[in-house]
Amino acid sequence: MIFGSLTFLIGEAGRNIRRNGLMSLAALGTVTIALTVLGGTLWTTFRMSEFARSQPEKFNRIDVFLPPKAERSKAQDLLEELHKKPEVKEVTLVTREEAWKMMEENQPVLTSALDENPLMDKLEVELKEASQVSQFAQSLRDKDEYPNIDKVLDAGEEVRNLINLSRVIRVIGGGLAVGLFIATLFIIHNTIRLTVFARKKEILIMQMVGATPWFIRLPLLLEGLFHGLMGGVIAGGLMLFAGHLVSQFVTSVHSPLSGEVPSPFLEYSEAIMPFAVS
Amino acid sequence: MIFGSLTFLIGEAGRNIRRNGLMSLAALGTVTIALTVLGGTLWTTFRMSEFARSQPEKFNRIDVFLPPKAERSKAQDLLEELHKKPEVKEVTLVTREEAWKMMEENQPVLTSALDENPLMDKLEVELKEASQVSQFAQSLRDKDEYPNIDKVLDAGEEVRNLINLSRVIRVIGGGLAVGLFIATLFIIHNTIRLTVFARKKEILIMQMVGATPWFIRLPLLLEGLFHGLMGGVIAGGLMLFAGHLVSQFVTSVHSPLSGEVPSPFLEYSEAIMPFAVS
Amino acid sequence: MIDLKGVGVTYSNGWRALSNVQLKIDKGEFVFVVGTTGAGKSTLLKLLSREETATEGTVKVSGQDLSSLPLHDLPAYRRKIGIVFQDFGLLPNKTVYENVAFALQVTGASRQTIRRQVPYVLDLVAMSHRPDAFPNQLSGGEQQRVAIARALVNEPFLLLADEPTGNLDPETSLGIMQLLNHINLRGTTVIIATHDQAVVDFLQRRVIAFDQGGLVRDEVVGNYRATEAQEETA
Amino acid sequence: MIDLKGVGVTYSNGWRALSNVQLKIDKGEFVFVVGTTGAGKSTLLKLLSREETATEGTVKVSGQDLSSLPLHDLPAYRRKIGIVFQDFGLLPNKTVYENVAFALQVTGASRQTIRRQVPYVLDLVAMSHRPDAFPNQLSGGEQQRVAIARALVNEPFLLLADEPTGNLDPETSLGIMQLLNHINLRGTTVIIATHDQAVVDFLQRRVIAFDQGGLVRDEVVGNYRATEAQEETA
Ligand SMILES: Nc1ncnc2c1ncn2[C@@H]1O[C@H](COP(=O)(O)OP(=O)(O)OP(=O)(O)O)[C@@H](O)[C@H]1O
Ligand SMILES: Nc1ncnc2c1ncn2[C@@H]1O[C@H](COP(=O)(O)OP(=O)(O)OP(=O)(O)O)[C@@H](O)[C@H]1O
Ligand SMILES: [Mg+2]
Ligand SMILES: [Mg+2]
Repeated sequence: MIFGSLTFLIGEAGRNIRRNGLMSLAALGTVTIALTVLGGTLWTTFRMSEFARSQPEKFNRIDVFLPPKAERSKAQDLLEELHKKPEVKEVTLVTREEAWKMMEENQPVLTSALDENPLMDKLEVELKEASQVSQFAQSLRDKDEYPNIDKVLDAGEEVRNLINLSRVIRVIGGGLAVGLFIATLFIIHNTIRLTVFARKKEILIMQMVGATPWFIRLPLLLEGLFHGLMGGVIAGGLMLFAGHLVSQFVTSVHSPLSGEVPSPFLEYSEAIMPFAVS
Repeated sequence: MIFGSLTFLIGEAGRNIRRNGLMSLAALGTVTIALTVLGGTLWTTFRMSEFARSQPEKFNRIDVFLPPKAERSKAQDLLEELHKKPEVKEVTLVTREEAWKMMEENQPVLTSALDENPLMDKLEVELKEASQVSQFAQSLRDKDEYPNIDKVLDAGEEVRNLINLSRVIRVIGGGLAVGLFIATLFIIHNTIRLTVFARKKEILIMQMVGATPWFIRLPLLLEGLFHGLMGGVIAGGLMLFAGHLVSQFVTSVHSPLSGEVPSPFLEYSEAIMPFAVS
Repeated sequence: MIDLKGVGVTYSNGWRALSNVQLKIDKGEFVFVVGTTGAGKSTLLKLLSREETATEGTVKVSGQDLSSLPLHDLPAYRRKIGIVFQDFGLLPNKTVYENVAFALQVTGASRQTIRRQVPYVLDLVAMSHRPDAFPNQLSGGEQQRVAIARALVNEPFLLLADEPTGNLDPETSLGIMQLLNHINLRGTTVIIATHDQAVVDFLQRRVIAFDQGGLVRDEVVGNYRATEAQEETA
Repeated sequence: MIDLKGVGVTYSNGWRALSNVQLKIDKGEFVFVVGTTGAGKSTLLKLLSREETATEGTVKVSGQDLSSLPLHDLPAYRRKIGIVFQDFGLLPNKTVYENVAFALQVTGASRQTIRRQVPYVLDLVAMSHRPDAFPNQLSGGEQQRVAIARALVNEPFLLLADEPTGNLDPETSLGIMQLLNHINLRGTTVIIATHDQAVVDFLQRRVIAFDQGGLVRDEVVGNYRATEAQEETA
């Protein structure tokens, strides 16, 4: 009996949707749009915060500087020594000449302010675990054990900066998402309310015929649910499409910068970051 | 007669709003929320692009470097000479020691890689017109006239970068705004449609009594307009409030960076930019 | 004034509500339309108010073929006729006064006209005591009388009334019918679909009868039921 | 079974629709409620269906005081009574069949019950030929008959009918009234508000008359109009 009622009530929702074609369409449209906007924002925020949070993992590196004008062979020896350490994943030598060239490219203002190359040879040490960075860097600072090491820099500062950035993005983006979430709930709620208003008289008749509140409400809820789900699916499709467009646009504008990471946001953020130095 | 009809139709809109209290409220709520989201996005995009566009104006400056280890008096003489030029608004001397201190603060990675201060004394020349920068910089490069000048740097590169940033922001933000604008139109349109559906029978009766389409439509339009205007006003209030909150939040997180420019976005962007060097 | 030639109406679901109706009604006539339920009375009135259009034949009112009436002339046409709907058709968000006034507002009538006419017609149907009530605050009979008042208020040249006394007691019914009769005597053409035998028999005016979509009887002075003589010829 | 003591109804706008009504109706009775329009007939029926509540006095049905009936028991109560509304009250988005079936669906009836009962009652009111029509595709009289079918379908112990033949021709009216009479003879209590003098006079059942909110006449076997003797005593 209850099962019979349930199938009837589900059928009711279906009939309502079909027989109120245009009204259903209007409600569906509103829900779709609202969900698309919400989803788009959530996704962007997620990607941004994801990106910022993933960055520290790249900072499992330590820069080890050799004394100025040190011979190249010493750098080579040190490289091999460090390579044997169990904590170390990889070591790369960046010679002072290479470093200067990169600096000339990235910071022309600065290099033109220098009349000769003041840089030192550098070993980029990549550890297996980002958590070991501080401790390992400290051990390298022992002058007795490593006489050929002039300065050791771990990524402490950058990590803190990036975590800070991630925090800003998450709080602002999160606030935005919460605001939009409330807005979306509100809009969907209002939309359902409007479709209910349009049936005020019908609901009164049903009550007079002895329908329980749930008997009246369930088809309306199912209808709303259907609009919500359909809206969500269409919204998802729209977002994928929009994401694709944005990705294409960003790639076309900044192709040299967007090689590695395929997500639109990453490309966007990478495109901006080099300019941010001022 | 037509005037009488008009006042009647305006009155109709008012009566409709009063007598459909809850329905009006639902419609008003939806329109308000939609407009708030749209307005917030438009405003943020506007501020961002505004900021990016306003930056080049700050680049009416030329950096003039003296030869390495040049005497301080020569810098002083040059400063006075340049100050007399009609194009010049102001000249400031940045000594190599000051520059080093700033660099130590901003780029610790770099300064620790240097074993001594390789920088030169610098004159920051501010011109009256940003458009004169290139030409004036060129004139300073004349070795015969200015033997004490080693290098001249105008802001060409930075300007281009910032214009590029502004373009990215405007295109993406503009795309977002256009999307949201369409979404808002769509939602408002649907909301009006739903309120019309709720009155399908009334509209039929009006037609049968001989009301012209405009006689039926105008009060509905006015009602929509009222919802739109009221929604807009409330949305404006909400945005001001939200902007205030964001501004407060950003200030609390990054107080040292947010002294100068009071707008939330500026503070936000400034808070991020230092981290963007990686 | 009204001229139907070979009129048939088939609704979109294929239901044939009228077929081959030939009918002439002169200006100033008073006509009762009778017939069992579903015979096509309301459909006939809907043809004359252009709520429906004939699927066969032509419907002419004042020489104008209604099926070729342009859409933008429809409101003007409807303002000149008065319609009492079988289900009243009052605007639920308007008071009694506003409902009646609305039929004048659409014609662009002046405030003075409205202030003069509305109380006058409400008085005619004995509803002047509750101008501020909303339709859902009225009894069925009261709503029906407001609907009649609205149809009368802009002094139409043609009055179409569909079952105008279905919710009224016999005394009030007769009163309303006599009111319509009176309005007819002042020149308005009146066409009334009704089941009220007593009234039809009392007033002794023209009667046309429908059965299953066909016009089966047309008497210049008639009763609700056919006389035996006619039943034999039918 | 039905017991009204000192009942008065004052609507929220201050209008006094019923005052000091004393009324007892036994199980299985058949009662006509008559009176001029606005006398309070519909209000009486609305009290019994708990669409309105008495502002004075008590309304008891089967010993249950309706004004103290908890809200969540209301649907169950209404399922046991059948109501024919003055304005039909059909669901516009449902077909004839679905409208009638709906009154069974709310009781949780099985599919078999529905498939058996719905065609049966549609046949009783002579509407079985158009089960798939929507209300706006029906004539007034046809809608009225569907409304009656819906009220009958779950075999209520109490049937409230407000003007059930207002849109029907005399023959169909008499047929419907005889149907209701027949249902009454099988045990259902039937209360009908009506203006149909012919039917009331023909059936000779109990008649209660209202005037301006007051019960002015109550005859075990009565006519639409009071006999002269009663008019003298009143
Ligand atoms: N929109 C419609 N679609 C389909 N059929 C319709 C429509 N309107 C009316 N009908 C059918 O046409 C026939 C004639 O309807 P009409 O309303 O003219 O009858 P009527 O003579 O006014 O009856 P009543 O006395 O009951 O009001 C009926 O059988 C009805 O069901
Ligand atoms: N919701 C309401 N608010 C205010 N007044 C109402 C309301 N409903 C009914 N009335 C008034 O109460 C009185 C009795 O109404 P009721 O509907 O009971 O009359 P009735 O006897 O059924 O008349 P009819 O024969 O015309 O249907 C009428 O004057 C009506 O205007
Ligand atoms: Mg009809
Ligand atoms: Mg009534």
